[in-house]
Amino acid sequence: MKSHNSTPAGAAGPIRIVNGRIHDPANGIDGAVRDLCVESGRIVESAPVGARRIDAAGMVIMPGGVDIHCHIAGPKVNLARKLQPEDHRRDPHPGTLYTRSGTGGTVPSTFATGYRYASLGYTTAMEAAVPPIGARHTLEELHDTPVIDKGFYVLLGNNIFLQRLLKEGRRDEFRQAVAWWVNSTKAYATKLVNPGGDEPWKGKRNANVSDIDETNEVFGISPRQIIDAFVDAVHEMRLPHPPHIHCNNLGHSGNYATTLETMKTAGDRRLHIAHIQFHSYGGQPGKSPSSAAQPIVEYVNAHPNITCDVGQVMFGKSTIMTADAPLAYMLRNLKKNKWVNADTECESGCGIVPFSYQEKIYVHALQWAIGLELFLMSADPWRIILSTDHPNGGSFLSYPKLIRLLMDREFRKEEIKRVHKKAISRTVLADLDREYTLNEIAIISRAGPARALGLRNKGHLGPGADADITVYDDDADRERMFNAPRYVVKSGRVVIDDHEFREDFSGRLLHIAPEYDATIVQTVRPFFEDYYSIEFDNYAVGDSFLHDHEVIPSRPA
Amino acid sequence: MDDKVKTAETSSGHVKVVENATCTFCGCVCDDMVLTVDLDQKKITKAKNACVLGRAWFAEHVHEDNVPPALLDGQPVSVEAAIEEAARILVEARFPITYGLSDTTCEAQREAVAITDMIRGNLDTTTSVCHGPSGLAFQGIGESTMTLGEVKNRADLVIYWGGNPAESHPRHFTRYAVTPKGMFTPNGKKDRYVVLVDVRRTPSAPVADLFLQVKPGHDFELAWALRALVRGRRLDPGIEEATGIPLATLTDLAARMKSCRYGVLFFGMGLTMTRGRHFNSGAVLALATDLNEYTHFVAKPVRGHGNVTGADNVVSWQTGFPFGVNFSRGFPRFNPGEFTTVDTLSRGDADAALIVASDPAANFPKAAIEHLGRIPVISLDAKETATSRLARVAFRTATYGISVAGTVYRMDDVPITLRTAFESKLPSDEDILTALRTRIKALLLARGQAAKSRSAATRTAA
Amino acid sequence: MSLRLQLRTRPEVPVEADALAPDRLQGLKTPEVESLPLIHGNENCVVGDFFAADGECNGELHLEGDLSRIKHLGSGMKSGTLHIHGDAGAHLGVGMSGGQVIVDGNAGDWVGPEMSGGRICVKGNAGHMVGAAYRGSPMGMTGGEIIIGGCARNELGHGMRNGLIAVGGDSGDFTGVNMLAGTIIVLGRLGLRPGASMKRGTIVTLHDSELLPTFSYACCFRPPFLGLYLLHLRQLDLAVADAHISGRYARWCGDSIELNRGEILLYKT
Amino acid sequence: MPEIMLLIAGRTSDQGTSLNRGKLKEEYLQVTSTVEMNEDDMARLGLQAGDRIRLSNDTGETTVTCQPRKRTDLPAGMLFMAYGPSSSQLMASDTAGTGMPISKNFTVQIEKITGAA
Repeated sequence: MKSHNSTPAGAAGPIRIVNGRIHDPANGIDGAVRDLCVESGRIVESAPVGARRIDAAGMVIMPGGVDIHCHIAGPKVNLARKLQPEDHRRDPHPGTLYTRSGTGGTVPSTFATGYRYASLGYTTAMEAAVPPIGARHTLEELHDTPVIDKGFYVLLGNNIFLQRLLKEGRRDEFRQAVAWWVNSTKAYATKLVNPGGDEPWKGKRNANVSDIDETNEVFGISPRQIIDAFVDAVHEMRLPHPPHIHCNNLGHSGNYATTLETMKTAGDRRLHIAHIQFHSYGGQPGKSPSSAAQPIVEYVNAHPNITCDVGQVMFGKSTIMTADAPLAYMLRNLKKNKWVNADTECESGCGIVPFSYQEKIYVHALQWAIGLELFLMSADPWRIILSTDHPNGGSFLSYPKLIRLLMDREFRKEEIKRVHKKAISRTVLADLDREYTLNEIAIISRAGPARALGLRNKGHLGPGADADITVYDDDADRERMFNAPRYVVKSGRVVIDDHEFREDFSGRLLHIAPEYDATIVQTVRPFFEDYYSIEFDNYAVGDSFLHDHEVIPSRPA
Repeated sequence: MDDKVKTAETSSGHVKVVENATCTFCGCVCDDMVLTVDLDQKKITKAKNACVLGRAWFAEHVHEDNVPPALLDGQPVSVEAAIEEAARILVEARFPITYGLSDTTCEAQREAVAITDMIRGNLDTTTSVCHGPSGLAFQGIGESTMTLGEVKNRADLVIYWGGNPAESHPRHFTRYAVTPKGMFTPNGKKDRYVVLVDVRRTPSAPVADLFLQVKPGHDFELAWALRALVRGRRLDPGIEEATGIPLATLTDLAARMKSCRYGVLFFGMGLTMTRGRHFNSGAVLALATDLNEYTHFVAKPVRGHGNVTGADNVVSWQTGFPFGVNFSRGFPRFNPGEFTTVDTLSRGDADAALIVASDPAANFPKAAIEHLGRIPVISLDAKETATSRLARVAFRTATYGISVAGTVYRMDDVPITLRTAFESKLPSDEDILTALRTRIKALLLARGQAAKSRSAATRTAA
Repeated sequence: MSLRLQLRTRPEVPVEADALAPDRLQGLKTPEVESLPLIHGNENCVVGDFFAADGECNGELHLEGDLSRIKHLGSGMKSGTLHIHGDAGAHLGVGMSGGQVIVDGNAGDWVGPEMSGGRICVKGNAGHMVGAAYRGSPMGMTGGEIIIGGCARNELGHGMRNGLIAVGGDSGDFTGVNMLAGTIIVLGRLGLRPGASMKRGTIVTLHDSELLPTFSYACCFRPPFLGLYLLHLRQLDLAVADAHISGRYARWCGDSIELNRGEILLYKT
Repeated sequence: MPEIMLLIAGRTSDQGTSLNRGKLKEEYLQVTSTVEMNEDDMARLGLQAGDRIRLSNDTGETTVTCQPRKRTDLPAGMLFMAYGPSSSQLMASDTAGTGMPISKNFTVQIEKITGAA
């Protein structure tokens, strides 16, 4: 399949954006008025004569947004789409002669996903959890997700073959196998979800692992051993992004201790904690939770090797979709409404539950407050990244509101008044007066995630960077401002031009290709032949699944 | 790891062996075929590992390079001329429908959805007359499910309900669900208890440890009774009269379901095509869901065509809905019974049809077939069919999995890349649909331009 | 003065006429009414392409002709009267919250889905999914009344949350399936599997019915509320006999797979 | 006197294999116009293997050939046939808001055809 839509010719010509206030924290520019020039899809020092001139007087310029953790494509996302016609029905996304139609809701169709990200000024998004066997499916969907650049993280934390290698102490082969798997799926990073939890779920009557040092009866290793092995392997291979981990015990009271132990396991090696809000709960297991944002933030503040994204909860409709199947089942049992469980052979589990966060429910209000506490108590915006774990904590469409909550103390106070009082009183949120600056917003939504991902051409506006640029009208109502950029430039093409959607193209797939010793294939093959239901030689994803793509290099030694 | 689809070629004359080829005949999508291809005759002489259906699929494939790729009113025309006419029909139609898609690649399916979106048509796939009701049940209840390898590795209780895999999916038993040895089922069949529920003793019955012959039309009551028993509700012994199965048998089965380690429920069209339809599927899905309070339990509809599951996936990711989608307002809307093809045809709503890789003229209800005869039809098929015969524009396309590569999805949503046995001079479905889309877009842009200049002229006049 | 719209051109493909609701046409002049948008298949048209308008809408809208291919009539209606002198197409009164719809002939599938108030009276038969939830949604009508003089088909009141549905003739399969609350009265026979998965609510029939194994017999009694409902239905021209009003009904509880708080009442002669 | 039975249409191996030879070929048409009947029913109705019978209902009618099945395999009062052009003639088009016409397990009337078909 070729590019799905043609675009007007000449749309990618050189551009000079003048008079705008630039927030480019990676290059130390905090609101200076400068010209910004674009040619051939890159930021350049100067644009040739005849370049299109965009007057950005009174406007704020930032790099295009980078979403480090969302769920937008692949097997579980598509199941969640199919599951909820009622959610799509109320949110149609009409097509035009140039753009495809689609539907929205918490799990939009692929075209709507691409267009809607772009219309918020986001130009890169990372699908955060894909079982290897679903890589082809994910790549097909990402191809149909227009405009934005994208990649995905491959689920390896419950991979049975890898656990066997670890059990047998074959650490070198483990590393080779991880590299092989990443290569074979065209993934961007390694992902661990509730490591070690799949086997008790599938094989032990829907049980789960609850302690990071609990040894699995079947495989004889603990979550900590798995985490350590990935941190080590990824460190050795200098992959652009560290292991991206969804810790054990997500959502359970008292889980902050597990989160701290997970971070400690990494020592001073790099580790990314996904949606850390869901892992910052105090209280006794099985009892009502409280906030443990404080100890979590303290640890993150003190350890520059740790990055995290928040996974902020936003009130309203959401869809829980996760490779953490026991968690989804727990949530399902709250209301016994529709629920999906999907086991993937040898690789992963998955759970899906339509959900709704409500202001007046204690736990939901607490989750909301803990997310904000984490943002507001963080000492280093570079390492605490804006996310809602779309669509788990809420849709990515709620980012503008979240930005306003961070930037506008008075607005935050008004919102606090609307939520469960006791929940707020169990946090320090009401006492936090911090207001994020535009530069800090540029960090948590652009520069920070790009740096954590090792995307050297994204998240900044220096010469050579990808020409992914957002131009906002400076508006005191930050929600309104971030909801409707006046211009969005993606790869040098003006996608949104004076608030109007003008272009459609497929964007690029970002992936990595770490080197590995080819003999590892012979080690993996027999396991495959015994326990998989497809042929080994049909497993690795071919290049035909790559649309326009870019291999991101490993970090320099 | 290679990037290209790999074929092992032998040096013995003009014979080629294709390993790990995929059979796209049914939803099992077995990808372990070893095809021996006679390149001179353009014939597959041997299909190792294939079942009886797969062998016929490959062996009976007659390479037809000499057939005209396009017919207009039954007369051969150039592909370009046929595209032109097809595009005109679709652009002029007020309620054009697209249907089929289950026996072609995802690449072609993506083009078909794009076309329907563009012409504001109505999109439906053969899912609507297969497991469409199970899709509706899924939207109401959800589903605890799995990939087929989990069944092979873990299942110690396998129940088939309202299906006859021995005849419809012959390798389902041997490759995936009954006999294979897996990680926690090292003894294969010996480690599994197999139950078959059907209204008649089909050729699948011999594989079962327990055969329940349910009274025709009473699957729902049977599933309901089991749900009640699983939850510990007391049932009246009159249940035997209602379902044909003694209460004691049901009680035993419920206990066995609760005590197994990894239970699987496969269900077929004996549920979806009979009175009760989506509620029958829903009852079985709900039963599997209920059982998760006691043990790990999964369910899965056994899908028919080679890539019907791909069609569900493609249509879902592009529109948000799996089938029965209407674009007449410029965005997707979903309503089975209104936008599904049996309905749009038999009510006489459709005024043109694009039928891709399926044959509604041969298996739809009479009223629907009659309407198909009244409207201009464009068909794409690898073979001559009742539908292609009545089509105004009929494209003859190359066969997927034999002469066309691409992606298909197995019944458990696992995507597989196809390898080809030999080239065909015929275009692929994707080729035709891409050309059609390009032509339609040009026509629509011209129309848009014309409308614009008309309104400009009106303004000037005013 | 009321507004009369007469169908003069038979649509070739289905028409969606969300605009045709009395409250939406209130005070519009005939040319304005005729220029309101309709969708004919995938084409944008206007009311005047199909209808001849006469009069002015003062809360009363009369539609004449065979409207069986015209969908979404009375959509989202909040007040006024929509009187269809003929047959009506699918999605009649979808999401309406007030006012009254009268159909002299038959209605298509999806009569009053997700309605929250008002009344729909169909003198003839209705199709499937009367007062039902749309696919994927757990909740059907949440209020109001739907009165079908003839028969109704499958999934009558699917997911119904509140309100009244009455059917003069028979209903189809799965009457009151997934019902959350509310009342369904069928003077004729119920189809197969009434009340499957119902949580709460009442389903009444004047005949015997085969019930699911998860319904259990509770008692035989004279339900006091039922007489009031039946009298109300008699006023709406349904054939209710005195014996039904004063009669005894067998009460069956279910669905035990759910809360077991629903009831099916079967009239005992 | 016409007899009422339940007709079940489904897939068979023969249908699957003949399908690959061509749906317009004689073999496929033959496979899809053969109906299986319980041997006792056949005896009772005076039918021999290969006899032609007319199936009809409110929707339409079709003529098929009948073949016996053991009483343990196919209950009395039930007919089985492979999907195809013949079964289409008997399928009602109402889908009850699902898209699926009732294709299995519906009633048909059976009459033996005497004399030349």
